[in-house]
Amino acid sequence: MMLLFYLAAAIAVISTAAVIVQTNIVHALIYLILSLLAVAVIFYVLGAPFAALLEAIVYAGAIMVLFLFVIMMLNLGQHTRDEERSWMTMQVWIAPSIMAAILLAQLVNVLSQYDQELTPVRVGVLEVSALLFGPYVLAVELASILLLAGLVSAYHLAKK
Amino acid sequence: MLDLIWLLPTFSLLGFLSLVLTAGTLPKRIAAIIGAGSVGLSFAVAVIIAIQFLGSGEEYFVKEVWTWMSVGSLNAGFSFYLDGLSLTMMLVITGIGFLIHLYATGYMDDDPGFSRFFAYMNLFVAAMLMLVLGDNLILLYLGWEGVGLCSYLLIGFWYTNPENGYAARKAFVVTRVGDTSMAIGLFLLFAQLGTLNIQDLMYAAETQWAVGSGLAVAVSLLILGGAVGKSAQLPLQTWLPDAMAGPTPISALIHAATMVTAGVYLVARTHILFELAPTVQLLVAWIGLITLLMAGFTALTQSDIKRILAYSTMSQIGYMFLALGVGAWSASVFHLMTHAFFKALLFLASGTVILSLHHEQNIFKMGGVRKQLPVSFWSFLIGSLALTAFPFTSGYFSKDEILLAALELDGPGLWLWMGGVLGAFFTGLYTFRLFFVVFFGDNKGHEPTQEVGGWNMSWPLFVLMVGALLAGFIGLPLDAVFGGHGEEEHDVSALIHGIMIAAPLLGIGIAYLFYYSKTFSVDKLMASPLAKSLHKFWFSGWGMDALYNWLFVYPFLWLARINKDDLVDKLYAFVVVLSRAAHAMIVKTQTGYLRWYALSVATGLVLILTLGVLL
Amino acid sequence: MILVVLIGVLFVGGVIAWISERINPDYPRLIALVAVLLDLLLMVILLSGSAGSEAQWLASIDAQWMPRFGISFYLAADGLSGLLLLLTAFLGVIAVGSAWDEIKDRPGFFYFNLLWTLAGVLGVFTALDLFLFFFFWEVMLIPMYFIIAIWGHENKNYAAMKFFLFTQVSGMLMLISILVLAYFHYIQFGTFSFNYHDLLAVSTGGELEMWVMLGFFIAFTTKLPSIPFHSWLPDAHSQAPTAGSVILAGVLLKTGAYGLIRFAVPLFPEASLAFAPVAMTLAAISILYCAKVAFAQSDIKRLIAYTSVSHMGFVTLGIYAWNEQALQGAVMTMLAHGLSAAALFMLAGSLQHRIHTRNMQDMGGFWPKVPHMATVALFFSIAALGMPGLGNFIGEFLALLGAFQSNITLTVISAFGLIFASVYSLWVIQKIFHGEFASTNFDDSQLTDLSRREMVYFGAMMLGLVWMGMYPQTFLDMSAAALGGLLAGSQELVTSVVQN
Amino acid sequence: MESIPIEHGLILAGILFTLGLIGVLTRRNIVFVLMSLEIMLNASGLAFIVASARWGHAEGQVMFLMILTLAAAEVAVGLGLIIQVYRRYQTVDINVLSEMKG
Repeated sequence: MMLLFYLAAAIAVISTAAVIVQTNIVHALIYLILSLLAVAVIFYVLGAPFAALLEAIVYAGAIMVLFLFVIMMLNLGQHTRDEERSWMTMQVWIAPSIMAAILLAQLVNVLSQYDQELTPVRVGVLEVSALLFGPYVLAVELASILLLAGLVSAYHLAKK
Repeated sequence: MLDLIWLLPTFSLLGFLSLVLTAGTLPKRIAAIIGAGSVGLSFAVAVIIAIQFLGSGEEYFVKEVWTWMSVGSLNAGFSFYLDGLSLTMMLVITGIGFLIHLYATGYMDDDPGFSRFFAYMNLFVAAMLMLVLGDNLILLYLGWEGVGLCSYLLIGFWYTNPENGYAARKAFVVTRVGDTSMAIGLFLLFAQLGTLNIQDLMYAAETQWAVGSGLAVAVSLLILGGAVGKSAQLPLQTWLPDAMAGPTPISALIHAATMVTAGVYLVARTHILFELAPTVQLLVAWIGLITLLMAGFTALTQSDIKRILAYSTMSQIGYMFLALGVGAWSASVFHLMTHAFFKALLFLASGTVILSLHHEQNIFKMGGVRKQLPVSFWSFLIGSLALTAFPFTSGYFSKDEILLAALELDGPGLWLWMGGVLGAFFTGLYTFRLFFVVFFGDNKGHEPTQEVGGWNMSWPLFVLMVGALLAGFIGLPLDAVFGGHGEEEHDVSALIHGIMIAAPLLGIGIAYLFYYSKTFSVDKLMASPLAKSLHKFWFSGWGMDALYNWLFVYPFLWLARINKDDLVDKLYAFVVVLSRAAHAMIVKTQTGYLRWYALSVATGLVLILTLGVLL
Repeated sequence: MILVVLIGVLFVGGVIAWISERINPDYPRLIALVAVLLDLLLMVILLSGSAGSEAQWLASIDAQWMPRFGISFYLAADGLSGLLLLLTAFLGVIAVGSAWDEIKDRPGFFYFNLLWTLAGVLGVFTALDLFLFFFFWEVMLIPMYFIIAIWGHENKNYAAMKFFLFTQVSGMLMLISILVLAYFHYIQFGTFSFNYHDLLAVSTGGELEMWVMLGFFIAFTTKLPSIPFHSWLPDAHSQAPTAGSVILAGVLLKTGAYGLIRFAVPLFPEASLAFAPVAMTLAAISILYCAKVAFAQSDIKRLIAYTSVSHMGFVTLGIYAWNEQALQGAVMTMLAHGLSAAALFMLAGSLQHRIHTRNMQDMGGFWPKVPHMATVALFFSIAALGMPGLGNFIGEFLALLGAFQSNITLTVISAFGLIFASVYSLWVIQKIFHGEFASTNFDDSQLTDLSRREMVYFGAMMLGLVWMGMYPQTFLDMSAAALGGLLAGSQELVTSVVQN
Repeated sequence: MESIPIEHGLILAGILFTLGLIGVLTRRNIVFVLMSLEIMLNASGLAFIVASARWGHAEGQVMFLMILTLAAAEVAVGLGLIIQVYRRYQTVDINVLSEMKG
């Protein structure tokens, strides 16, 4: 299991890094899906099969398809790819990378002080739903409203 | 009838109201009847009241009409106080006031502001009556400010000329300086003695303050400030000559007979305070003396007929102050009364001259008009004689008393007396200089065809002539007011009397030699540069105007000009500049680039985390 | 209950006036006039009904609002409030009258703002719950902002913003002070309370009392205004429409003075005692400095605005002298200045309406053209310079008389304001009405004398001033009980604290 | 079951998050920016799951669900906006959209 975890983690990191350096947007999207699926595996390993499923179906599936549709609608071709390449200069990367490096260093610094092991316990749909429709029912309602608002506004915005 | 004393100012006030509310729509005749008639009615009432009061033998009479304000321990009523002093003033104001009103109906006949003129005049009389009849200092202050206002309005009566407006404002502001000093005096009196009723105050001061105590000195100095402002004495005398910009009846009524003597009245009214502060009282005498001499010199150099009379008024009020200063309260009031007669006479006569010569006021452009203007000539002669204290005219008696009283004073008495005699000499000189230049010699351009004015202008002159001649024989009922040392037999040598009679006569004689017979030439005298500069100096009223301009007016104007936009506002403008600058700085961070904003958020995050890690 | 009706009439009238504009643009002014007249009538009934009674409070209502925080809807009027209410209602009528022909643009919203400002002022004068007081304080300011910003003259946005910032910032300081005070009540008595009478019992004590007092002081002296917080006033006045100026000068400034009398001093007697010399110094500086600046102005409305600051200095002086004469003087000055300044602003407004300039350099010699206006202007100028026989004199004289007993030096300095007042007042008359007619500088075709309607307003105000000047006892008696109560209360507190 | 050090899971989430951040900060293509945002959101979801696994609770998963909803709504609106932007400016360069410059 440990191996699976580290393997999935490596895939996730690599494919994510590939997303942000890609110039071809469709390729990038594919890498992103890969990364999301890798994370879904990690979820599974950590004992959250329900989350893993949702990650695969909703995230890697539905949301990414949404992206794909839009990319197709925008019809970004070779021209965009050239443009992307011309934007990819070194100095664009310097400041964000340093920033991110510091951030990461701090995170690692903080996290390395935890010396705790976790033993994955399977927490299935039942427990999650009991919580969702128990104490968190208001949050669910709110989420539904949010989705409705997203739906309405997306419809409105995308209209000609 | 005494209860009806409130009618006195009411008549004039009603006259004022009816003239103001009709706003010039009344026919001239009716306006004249209202204007002069209301004062005439007041005079009639005043005479009846005077007879009753004197007949009753009471020392004083108080009538409260209504409570004006009553706040805590302050209780001031609209109440009238009648005693010998206010009786005298009341009769002078209404009597001479009536004559001048009557004269003015002729003098102002062709003026478009006829009814406005009489409205102001009536208001003046009402205010002046409040001043002398008020039984507390606040009511007196009401009249005091009221007459100042009317003086302002009437000096600037011909408002199209900005110079008149300037003169009017100068008069108001300069006297207001004095008024403020007086107001502070009132505050001090109230704070110390807890009342503003004049009689209570005098009693309280007499019983609570020692002679020469600091409070008495302070209070009497402050009140003196008010008095010198109103009476045009040093150092607040500069407004009076300019005040001649008003119509001549105004000069007669306000700036000769009544308002300018209010200062004398005030000091006489509060004489107990001055007796408690002998140093201040002596100061009063010196102020009077210096003013009378300075004004005498200046009068000698003036060429405007009304300005000469104005300086002579200052000089005569100087005599009154001198009298006050040496404690001759009755003599002072006596001179006030006689002065009212002969100075009103002189002003009104000069008004006739001016009007007959088509508003010419320069005496050197007049000359030889005695035949054409007989009434004026005789009026002027009698008035001048009274003014110079020619024996047995009214002025003689009053001035005589003042000088003798001064002589009797220990210490500086002799000096004061000598100054007074010198002043009398100058009075003779400048008065008859004016007289000879105007009425004798050759005519210089203005040929009057006939003397203007009907009965309403000449009758007042006749009455005043009689008054100027005979008022000296009137005995004023002042003994009760000033504690009985009114008329005293002065036991002095014939030499003193001789000198006092001779001094003005000498002045007249010199004037005769210079300006009538031309034995001596003024031009020759004026040839030397010293005389020229001296002449210029005296002509400008001893340079006091220039001095005050440099000391007060110019600095004030300068301050006003440089700070027109309000320095404090600039302070807030600085706040605005500061926040604008800060805005300009911060706005630079708003690049509009999304990535820049994201980077800022990230930087902030990193910084906060760094802080969290480090701490 | 009558107090609620008084305020309610204006609130409701404002809303109706706004709505009625849709029916007919002439309706709003009619409705506004009816509302203010109704208020004036009610006020007269209230005051005449209670005349002669010894009770300190003429009318009051106390209803719960937010009991959890000790906030109640507590309105009450004593003689002091009563006088100011009367002034407000009277000037309300005058203001509606002065706007009658002037406001053509969006009249409904204008009268809405006007009435709401007046309602706010009435609330300020009657609220005895500090939270409610603050509420009305804001209600009064925001409509005023609109009046200046929408119907003002050439530089209106600047002026309105300045007005708003000054009053809001100072109002915020006051809010903080109010909250601190309520918190102190909580500490000492265990409950929150914004009730005036409860807070009177709170003793903050020490250093903090001074700071809390300063919060009130700054709010009120900004409104008053006094140096150094006065500089919004000239701009606001010169830009505001005439009715706005009338309300601003006549009534709004008085809320500051009222606040000082009612709250700043009684709530913090010790701190006020210690602070009095500073306050009186500020007052003296205000009097002289603003009189001097006024003299330098060429914009007639700015000039009058500065004279207002100068005159309000006498009010501050009187309040911090804190004795009977001085307080009565301050109240009389408030009333008389309310009338005289409002009248002067109306005159300036009607001049501007006729010749479209406020610059005095362009004017001159108007007397023969407009004799009635000139006479009226002369009357109010001499009233402003403190002529005895008119209301302003009574106020200033009493204020100085009282102040002299507490601080001689500052009173003497302030008294010189009387001289300066005469300088600028007479200068205005000279510049505008005297001299040669200066017709070249402006279009004089519309320079007509006062209309009958205007004469009625001015006549009423003149009568008011003469009444105050000749028989001030009417007004002095009305406020005597209230001021006596305030004086007694604070004296008790100071002495008890000193004893402890 | 073998156990996994909790910090490894969290560090993974951190790495993914910082990668997403770099993407947001460097890319000018608006679609890439949105994608990078998704990466960041997902990383935070991962952190929740890790935490919830540590305690064996379901709360973390509930939070993940919320984040998922949020991401869905965000993507829907964001993509709508991208379409609008592209229609107006004919570009996906976010530097063109700098009208908010002060």
